[in-house]
Amino acid sequence: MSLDKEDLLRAYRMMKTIREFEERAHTEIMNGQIAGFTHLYTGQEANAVGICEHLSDEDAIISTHRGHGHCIAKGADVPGMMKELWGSSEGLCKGKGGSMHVADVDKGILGANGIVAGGPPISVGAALAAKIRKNGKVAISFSGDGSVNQGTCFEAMNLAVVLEVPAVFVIENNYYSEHTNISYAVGCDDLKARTEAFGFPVFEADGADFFSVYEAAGKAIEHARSGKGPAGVFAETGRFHGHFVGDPQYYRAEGELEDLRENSDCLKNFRARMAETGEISAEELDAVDAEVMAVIEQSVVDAKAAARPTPEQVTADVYINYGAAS
Amino acid sequence: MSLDKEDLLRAYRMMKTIREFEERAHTEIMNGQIAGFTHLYTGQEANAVGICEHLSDEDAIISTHRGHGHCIAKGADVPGMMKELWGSSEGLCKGKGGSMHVADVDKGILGANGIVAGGPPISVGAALAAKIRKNGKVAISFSGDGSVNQGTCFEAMNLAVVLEVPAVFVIENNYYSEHTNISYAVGCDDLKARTEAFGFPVFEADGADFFSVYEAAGKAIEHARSGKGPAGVFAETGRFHGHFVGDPQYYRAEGELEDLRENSDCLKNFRARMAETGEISAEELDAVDAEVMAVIEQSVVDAKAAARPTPEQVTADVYINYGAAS
Amino acid sequence: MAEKTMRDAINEALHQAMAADDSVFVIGEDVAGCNGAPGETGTVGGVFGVTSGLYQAFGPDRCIDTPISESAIVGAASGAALMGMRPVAEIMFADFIGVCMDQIVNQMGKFRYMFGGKSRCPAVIRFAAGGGFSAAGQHSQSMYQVMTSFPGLKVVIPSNAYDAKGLMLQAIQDDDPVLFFEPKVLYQEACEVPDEMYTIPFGEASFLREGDDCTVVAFGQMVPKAAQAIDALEAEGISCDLIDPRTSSPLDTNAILESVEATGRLVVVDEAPPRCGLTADIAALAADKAFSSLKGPIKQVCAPHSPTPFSPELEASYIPDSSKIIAAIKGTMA
Amino acid sequence: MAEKTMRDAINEALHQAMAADDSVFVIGEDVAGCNGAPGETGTVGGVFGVTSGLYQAFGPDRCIDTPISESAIVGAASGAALMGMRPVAEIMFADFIGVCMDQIVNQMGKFRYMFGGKSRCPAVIRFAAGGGFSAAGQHSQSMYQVMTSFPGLKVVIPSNAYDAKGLMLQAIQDDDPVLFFEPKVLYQEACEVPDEMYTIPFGEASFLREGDDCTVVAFGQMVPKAAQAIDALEAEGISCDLIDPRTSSPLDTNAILESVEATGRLVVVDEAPPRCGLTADIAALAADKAFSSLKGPIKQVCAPHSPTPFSPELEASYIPDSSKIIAAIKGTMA
Ligand SMILES: Cc1ncc(C[n+]2csc(CCOP(=O)(O)OP(=O)(O)O)c2C)c(N)n1
Ligand SMILES: Cc1ncc(C[n+]2csc(CCOP(=O)(O)OP(=O)(O)O)c2C)c(N)n1
Ligand SMILES: [Mg+2]
Ligand SMILES: [Mg+2]
Repeated sequence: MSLDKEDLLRAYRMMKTIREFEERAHTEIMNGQIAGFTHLYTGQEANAVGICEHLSDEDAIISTHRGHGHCIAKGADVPGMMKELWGSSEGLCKGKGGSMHVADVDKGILGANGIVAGGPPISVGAALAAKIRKNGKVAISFSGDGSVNQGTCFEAMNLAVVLEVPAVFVIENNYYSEHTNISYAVGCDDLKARTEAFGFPVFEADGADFFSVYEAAGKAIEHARSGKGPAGVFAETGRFHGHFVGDPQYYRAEGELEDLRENSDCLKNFRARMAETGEISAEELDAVDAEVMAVIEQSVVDAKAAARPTPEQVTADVYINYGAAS
Repeated sequence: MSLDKEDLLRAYRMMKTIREFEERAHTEIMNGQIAGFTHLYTGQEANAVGICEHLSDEDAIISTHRGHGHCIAKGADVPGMMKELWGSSEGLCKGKGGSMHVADVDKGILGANGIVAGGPPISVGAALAAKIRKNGKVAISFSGDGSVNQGTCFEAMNLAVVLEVPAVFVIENNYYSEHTNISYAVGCDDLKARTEAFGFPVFEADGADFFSVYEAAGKAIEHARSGKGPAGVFAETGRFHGHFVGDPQYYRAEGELEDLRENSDCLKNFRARMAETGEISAEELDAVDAEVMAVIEQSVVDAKAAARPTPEQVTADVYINYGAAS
Repeated sequence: MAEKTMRDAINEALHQAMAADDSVFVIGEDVAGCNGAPGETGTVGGVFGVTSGLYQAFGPDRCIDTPISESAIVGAASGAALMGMRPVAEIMFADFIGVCMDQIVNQMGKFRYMFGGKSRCPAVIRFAAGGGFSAAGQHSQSMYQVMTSFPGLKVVIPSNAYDAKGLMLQAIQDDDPVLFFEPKVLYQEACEVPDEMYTIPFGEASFLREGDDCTVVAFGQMVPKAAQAIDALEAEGISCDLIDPRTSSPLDTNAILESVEATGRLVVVDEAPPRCGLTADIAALAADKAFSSLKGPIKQVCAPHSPTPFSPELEASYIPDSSKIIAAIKGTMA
Repeated sequence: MAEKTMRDAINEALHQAMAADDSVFVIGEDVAGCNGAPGETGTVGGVFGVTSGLYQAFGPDRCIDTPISESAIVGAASGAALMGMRPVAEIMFADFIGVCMDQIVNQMGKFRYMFGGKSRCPAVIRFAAGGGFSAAGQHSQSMYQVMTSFPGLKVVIPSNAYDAKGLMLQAIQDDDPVLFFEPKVLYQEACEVPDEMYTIPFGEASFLREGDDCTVVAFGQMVPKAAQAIDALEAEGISCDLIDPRTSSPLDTNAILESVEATGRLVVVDEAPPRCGLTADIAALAADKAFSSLKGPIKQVCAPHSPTPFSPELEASYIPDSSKIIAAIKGTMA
């Protein structure tokens, strides 16, 4: 699990890409360019990247309403995603899905998901396929601190243990489900312990620190890959924006957002670590930043110019084959 | 919580009534007299009675598919229940509900329930009503070792903790959900611990021993009544019949049923305890038995003679008032 | 009397009902808001703002936030209702019926029947319903057509602020379980709404236009679009009845049939996909009971048989508009 | 060729499909049975016996017992299907859709559309459906009419053993998600069923009677009752087409419309309650597309708007019988 320079650069580039994708999406939504409901992942990038750096295209992930980061980290095409947010027929989902349904099954991305805790049961199925085929693959589901209270999430955890499938349940605790704090919505005092009580090990991580998530994820994924059944990752993290774009965030403490951006920024933390270890220079990271900014800028230019869907596309792709009738 | 002789006699009579109700139902089902799906509670009587002896009509219970025992223990009219099994319009539910939907809301019986884990969410609502009204009442839901894996059950437990309502979750572990053993269906090793991880105390009981259940239930119900939020009771028990009447019970070990009837019979245990303490004589208990047998016999005679529903009753009682239209 | 939006009208109904009857309470995700958080509790009032101010007015025991556990929310409402309370639960988006259908359909909706008529469950469950927000496949469904098929439930779909207030007050005082679907694109639409309390009975359609040539029945957000279509056709000398049933269960079948008997033609409009929906339900009613009056084919205007697409253009052609309604009205005369 | 019951026919289809394709597996509660128990694992084969012998033939990796967690079961099937497997999940009673509807309707049924056509989810979900067992309100619903309204799902309702086998083999090889509703009163009904594998395409109705006076469309357990009604009417000189669509989604609209154009009359029969069901769906289809051929009102025969009652007498009058179908056929001629 040692990370060489290439790995480190790739991880940093991923996190930066997610950050800039989200910040730009935020701007464009405020500009009225992007329709629908959009939930930004800014601030949580280390979680997605720390997990997905362990995965190949044959491993599966299933995400949440806050899905951009997970999808990018798992290899979704960034320009295609931007076009999807724009609702273009050239988008990753041909403009049918939008922010909440970004997906690319060929890359093992079983989709963002608009239903809270819609994903965990499906991840058990993907993990079951891996178990039956004995191919050493894993399936990851992402949940938030609010999502874990949905019945489907509990069912999935228990079923994964019963079937001993290589499913990894990642819980990103950003302390809020919409406007409600975890201290209210999760009745017990210790969510990690409640999760472990289902019968699998849960590895803790600092979600603002790529290296911490990477390490915890490594243990959980190794556990699952080696046939020992499901595992979990529990990461404390923070989102830098509101629940959705436009959220007035009345639930925050004064100074909370500033503090998060100041002290819990995975990009800053990564740079500090590199400065400490000397593995990558600031200039090299600056160069990555510049490249990422260019990619995002170009993806917006392309998204704006991309083809718009036409009415006859409404009824395409409901089925693979609906027969002669109807 | 001390039980005087009257209490003891009532508890014994209740258990015996449930036993004989179920044994007679079994006979009559085998005779083809009772239609539908029926799940018998024989062997688990001490659980229902040990809980319900703490309750008044203003406390609520909500039961399961295996509901006869809970309903009788909470005061449902036995002849009315027998008529209900017969599908008579004089039945407790006018023949509309049958075995799986026996109910009497005026007695705080919110119904048997054909949906596994349909009850726990509803019990949270009943408990919430008590909390809002500050009337010191409680709401009990019964679950089996299989039912606890249903998402709705988890949601209810967490919500009860969040809202700090006087709900008591009773788990009767009879080791089987249909044909599947708890060691398979509950992924973790310790179901009681998994339940406690939701954030409320769970009191253990020997479900073959009325006194053990009564004591554990007393603690749980007192906890809830006194405003400390939900609590649980976890009882190990055994059913003497199959999952449903007609079940070939391939899942049993050889001698298992004989052993249960021999060593885990709450009626036998109760009698043994009385013989030990001398609180009630064998003759007095025999007299109760005889009375119970007579009640059950008469209830069957009455059920056979009871009025049959007529077609126009099909559409009655769907609504209280469906307006002039349709 | 003042102009009020549908959101404010429903909010006012909730305030008034809670003030009048202390067995009424609201429960749902963020209906108060900010619970457990550093910020001030109660400052959200539901993601669409429909429950705003209730926490401040009635406190934490009567404006109750919950975890994301829709089955438990519905159960909490129905269980409290069985014990004599009059809860109004919010399930944010109607699509989320998927995760709590059993509690709605098999529990709440069937108690009374299964219990032989010996219970009452006066719970109201509110939903934001329908398309128009580019919210894609899982946040745009109307769902009321599906719920209409389940006996034991009453189903309400207001199309304007005035009706919304009166129907909500009726829903709360109704002794049966009521599902209340609020077309979310109409939240900001305003009309004159009396300040005092009033109820609109269930099963009584409202007549929004009167005409001779065709009966148009429309639900929810399709009502204003149907009105637009009918007004446009006036110039061509075509006049139509416009009926908004307001509740799909119970349904004011008499009003519909009487109109069809007079006009001889029928168009039914809803935003849901076509299969087993309300447009078919009402078309079939007329094809039986008003057959001898019919002068032309009964037309249904609805979404195609596909999930709701995200892209604004796609959604615009997915949800029926007045041009499709006009074509259908003409289609009954072809 | 031998007589086989519907249960055995479906069981045979499962055996053959699993032998032919090792991506096929079954999953559900007690589909093997006795897991973790002292007794012998695999001795149940589903509570209706439909999966019997699969555990013995294909082992624990392909005949998989689960806890009582229907949402997780459907998710396990759909997730595996997205990864290229062909699962057949059992959800015991169709009524239990209540606890797993989101996974069926909002997840499995919408993946392909929401993902822009870039996924396939060849999962089959089986259900025992309908009334006739005195199983009361929560174990007697047909539910297929409700599922028909959701785009993205295919819905199959066999009415005899022969169709059941061919439709199940088609369902398993189909690349879209399929809901397979087995009318539970028909499990023991037998007819000639070939031993070899064969498929029946979706969207192709079967014609069971041919006649001139009326078209009768019936689903599931209503098909034999409709045949009985039609046969009884022969004596009165009335002859009818009897159409069993076999799949409600896709629906063989051509077959229905052609027949109605020929007979000029239509009766639609289903055991579900009347509102927003398949009887209305098909009646409305004809009231639009075959209007000019219609000689009389379109009649629907279905259950009343109430939950299913327990009592055998009540259930007998709840579920449509041939006398009601006869009355309806005559009603189209009145
Ligand atoms: C079944 C369902 N209920 C409610 C919602 C509305 N909703 C969307 S996101 C969200 C909060 C999720 O909180 P959490 O799981 O902590 O994720 P986060 O937003 O913090 O990433 C809610 C309530 C939904 N989409 N689906
Ligand atoms: C939602 C749902 N799934 C499945 C069933 C079928 N079913 C009825 S009882 C039962 C087993 C319940 O086991 P447990 O909770 O242990 O209760 P017990 O039967 O042992 O009393 C099952 C699977 C059901 N009724 N409802
Ligand atoms: Mg969160
Ligand atoms: Mg059990």
